[in-house]
Amino acid sequence: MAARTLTIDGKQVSADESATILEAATDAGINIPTLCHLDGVYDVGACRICLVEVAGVAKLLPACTTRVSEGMEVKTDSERLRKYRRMTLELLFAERNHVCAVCVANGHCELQALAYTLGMDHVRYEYCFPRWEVDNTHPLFGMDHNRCILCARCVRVCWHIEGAGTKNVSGRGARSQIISDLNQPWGTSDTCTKCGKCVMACPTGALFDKGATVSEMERDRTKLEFIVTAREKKQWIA
Amino acid sequence: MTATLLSKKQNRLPRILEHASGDKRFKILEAHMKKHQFKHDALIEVLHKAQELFGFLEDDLLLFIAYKLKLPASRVYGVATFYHFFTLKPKGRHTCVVCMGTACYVKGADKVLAAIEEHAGIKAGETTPDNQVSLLTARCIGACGIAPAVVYDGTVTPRQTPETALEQLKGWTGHGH
Amino acid sequence: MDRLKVATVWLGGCSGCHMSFLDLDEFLLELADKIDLVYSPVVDTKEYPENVDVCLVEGAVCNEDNLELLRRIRARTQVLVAFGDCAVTANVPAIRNQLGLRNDESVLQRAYVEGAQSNPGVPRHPGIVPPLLPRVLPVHEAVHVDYFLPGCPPPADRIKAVLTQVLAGAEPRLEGPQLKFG
Amino acid sequence: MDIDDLNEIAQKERAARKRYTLRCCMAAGCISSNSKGVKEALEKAVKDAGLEDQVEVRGVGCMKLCCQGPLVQIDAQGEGATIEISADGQGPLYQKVTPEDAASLVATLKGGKTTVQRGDPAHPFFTKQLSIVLANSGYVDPERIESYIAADGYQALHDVLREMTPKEVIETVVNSGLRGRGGAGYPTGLKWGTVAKTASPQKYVICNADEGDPGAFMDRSVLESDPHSVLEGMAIAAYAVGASQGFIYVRAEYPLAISRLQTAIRQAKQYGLLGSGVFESPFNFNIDLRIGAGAFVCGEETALMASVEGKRGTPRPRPPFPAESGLYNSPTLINNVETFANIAPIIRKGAAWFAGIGTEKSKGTKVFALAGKITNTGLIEVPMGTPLRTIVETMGGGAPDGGRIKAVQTGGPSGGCIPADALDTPVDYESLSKLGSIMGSGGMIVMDETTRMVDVARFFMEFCMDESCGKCIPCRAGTVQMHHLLNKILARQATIRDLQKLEELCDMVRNTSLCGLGQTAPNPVLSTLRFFRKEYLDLLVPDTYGPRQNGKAGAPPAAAPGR
Repeated sequence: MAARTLTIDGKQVSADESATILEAATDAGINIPTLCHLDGVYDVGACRICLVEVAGVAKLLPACTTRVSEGMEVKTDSERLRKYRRMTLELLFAERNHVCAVCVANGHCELQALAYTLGMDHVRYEYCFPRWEVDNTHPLFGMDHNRCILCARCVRVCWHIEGAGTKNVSGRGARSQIISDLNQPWGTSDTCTKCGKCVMACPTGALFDKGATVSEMERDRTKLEFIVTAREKKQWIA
Repeated sequence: MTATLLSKKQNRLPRILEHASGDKRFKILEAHMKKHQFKHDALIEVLHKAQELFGFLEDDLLLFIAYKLKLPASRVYGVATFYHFFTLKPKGRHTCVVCMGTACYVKGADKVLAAIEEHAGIKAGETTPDNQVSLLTARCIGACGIAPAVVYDGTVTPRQTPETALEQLKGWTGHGH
Repeated sequence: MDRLKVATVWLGGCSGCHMSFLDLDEFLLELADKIDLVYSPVVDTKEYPENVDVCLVEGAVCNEDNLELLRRIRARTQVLVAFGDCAVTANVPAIRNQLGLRNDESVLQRAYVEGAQSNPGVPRHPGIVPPLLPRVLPVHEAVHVDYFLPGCPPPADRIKAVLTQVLAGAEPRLEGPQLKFG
Repeated sequence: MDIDDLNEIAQKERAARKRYTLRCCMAAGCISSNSKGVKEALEKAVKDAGLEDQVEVRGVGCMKLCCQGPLVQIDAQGEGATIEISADGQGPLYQKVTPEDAASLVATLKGGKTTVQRGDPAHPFFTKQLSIVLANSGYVDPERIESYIAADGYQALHDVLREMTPKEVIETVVNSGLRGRGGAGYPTGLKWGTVAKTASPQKYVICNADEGDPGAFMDRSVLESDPHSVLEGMAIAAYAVGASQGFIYVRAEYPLAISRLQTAIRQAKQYGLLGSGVFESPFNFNIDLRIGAGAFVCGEETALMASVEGKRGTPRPRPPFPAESGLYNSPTLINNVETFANIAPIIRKGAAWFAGIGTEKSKGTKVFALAGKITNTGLIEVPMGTPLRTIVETMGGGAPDGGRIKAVQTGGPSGGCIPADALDTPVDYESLSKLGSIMGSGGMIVMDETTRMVDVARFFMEFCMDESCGKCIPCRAGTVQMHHLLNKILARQATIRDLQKLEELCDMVRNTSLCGLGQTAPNPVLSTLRFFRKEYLDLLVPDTYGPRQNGKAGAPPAAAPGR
């Protein structure tokens, strides 16, 4: 384990060589907004919200998958970054039907919270208004594809924490969809263990406990980190 | 409602395996998987073979592949739907693939496609209700030198016009309806 | 300085935002000293006047009347504020957009025929019942909007914060807990 | 197999040459015009004329002038040929040959006459070409390894294994100045060096034959015409970087290329030119084919590797680069077809020879697929730095039917449209990127005055939207919105504010997308906006309901718009 020294937003930071920019920043108390990242689950760098500027690199880099290096100069906030982050959010809001007023996750939604943080007071792009299904066939949980942002957190926890592989992404592009098994009603899945980790992982109101109504759906994300730490490090930190 | 759905939840595998045992195509498919040592990374090759044998990838077939390769069904389905080449629905007796590559496009492939769509009464990606013709588009078949090209039942045909395309289609349907 | 001419309008929405406006309570009295409310559901004016300084628009743009009025408002108003989630995002009224093409017809059938307890039939009186737009729009997709005040409904203190800034000629900023959907 | 065996095969093959060779194009373009029928008819005609001992009918790869196919050319050796041979040794070239023409063509070998349309091998379309990659194309029989060996095939691999260290091979490639022919133009030698340096017990070499640009068929032609040159290049690369396993990732849309590759790999294995102990050295190298399944994004190297692993072809962020951690997390070298096809000639003729061709920063030649509104469509290979005008006007013959060239599109959906007044631009990596386009893999689509540029931009955007893998938001949702805005513009419903929105999105998608597909998706819009902005502006409608002049409440109201 070798340490690396870098600066993040002008602040001197030291981090292990295996650390990502996001981890180094979080340790140093610097907040980088994220969306597809989830503590305890491996990162995919898909949502592009955590993009940061690194001196000497022309491209913007995702903080969640980019490793620190010696002498790296990172900027996590700039007018340009804020503009791009806000646009990314607007694209998401326009893509499917995120109607906060009638959402189980209203008030407990990472997408919504991010919109507030980034000052997104309206969406400049035309709403697509697709018609996606709501899958209510599972005895315990529901899935509203209209609220899905395809971050694939549920897929990752289902594969890598629970190990069941029930969830995956089907199709591609804007027609991508989270599926259970062979794209069958969730309630008919042969592999779902009903563990509920996907529901815990979901940042929006797409996956929810049955019976939750508007604004009721809170999640306990620390559970996931707890399981992973217990499994990998044999440390049970409740 | 949940109860009725859950009552449907049952292991489909035994039925599929039983059905497969009586179908030679499954044997050929399994031999192909064996050739690849049932490795996970052979999934796409196996799907190619399955589609070649069965014409399209229906759920039972995907489940059979998942079982034999020891992969989650969701992974097999995710891969099968990612790639354009795989189709989960049966195709018509004839297939007509209009190349919509740039060269074909600037030379009027859009007009050829429009003419076929109007004649057959279907959109690209669909099959006529009588199951005679499936109409598809391709993202460049690399026949740009002879644009616009259309592939009729696997035969690349050069320099198509709405008229030549309709002639071909009418030949398939037997009469010009 | 002259008293500012302020208007509020109610397009396709539930009037909840206007209820919230009324919740301004004693601030309404303060307002009354500074502004003339020239057009509003709570004022009996038939025609949207010229030279309005500020207009709060509640609701989504659902039918041809909404659109016509909104365009007139834009032409005659200096500062247009999208007032509440329906105006900002099209919100609940826009759920019919998900039904795709011809959704206008299918919602009318559902409301006036399938759901009718008596006299089923879609009302279509030219000049009286405005035709629905094929697609419900948030206000800014129809005309330019100067400021956005989301919320379902926006609570009175937020309305107050925005109004105070706008009336002072400043650019209102909704920050932190002031910015909220739903 | 050793060098003597190789030479023996070559000599035997050369000695077996008959007096006349009828080369008949059997690439996909000509096959679709029934060149198979032509070849069979020619064989029959030769038999009927009793000329079997004098005439060979050889199916060859692409003969380049695709628009005039099927093409047949007659070569003669020795004195006293009855057919006319030009000063440079070229025999007559026949175009649009049908099976019915076969008898009269064969009759010319006995002094007869034919009315079959003659092509002109002295036309600039042919004479301005300089063939390195396509040197064998149209000459060797792609289905017989002996034919390739007779054209000095596998000599370079032998020399590399026997006489050069891996380091020397890489140095040669570095010195040649070869840059990746897949689009971005990364220096090939540098890439090889990185893979070679990364310590790992297992390394891979991948040939990217997922030629996805709509309007490009160079790689297909190379694979169909000269598959062994690619295998040889890959084997040399594997030796240089220390890999023992290779993959060729080829599109399912190219069945002929796939079957010829399968044949070529089988033959090379039989001769001990692939497999274990190549040329009886300790070097082992296997090549497996991977058939793509229709996903443009798999041309992106990390997506391609995911696909080779049998997964959904979604890209992942780089770093780590494939050279350090690629296929199955091992160091992986990925080059495209044309890059590999350049390797054996570089080894055979030397880095200096290669570096002497082209421009200062872009060495060697480039193959282009010339298509669209142009008289001579087909395949060309020209030295880097050749002006676009030479390509499209002198060689391509300009727009057909008296039309005027308006723009040339290069780089496919990742590239841009170069306007006619920039036709004097030399074709090299830097010049094209200065014009907002890219070299790309070599598709060159000519557009004439009837082409609407906004429509072209929408065409490419629709392509990118359909091909987006959906993993990252800017590409997945941004292309949808850009496509929507272009539709709105074309429907004459957009205002200047919509155009601004489009430009802002272009900038955002380019800078924030995860992989090359998204990062370059805005290019066709940006380049048409740059050179054909007026076409966009002409489609806009007045912003009647736009912002008021000052937008402040306290200030005096602006005059109401006159409505």
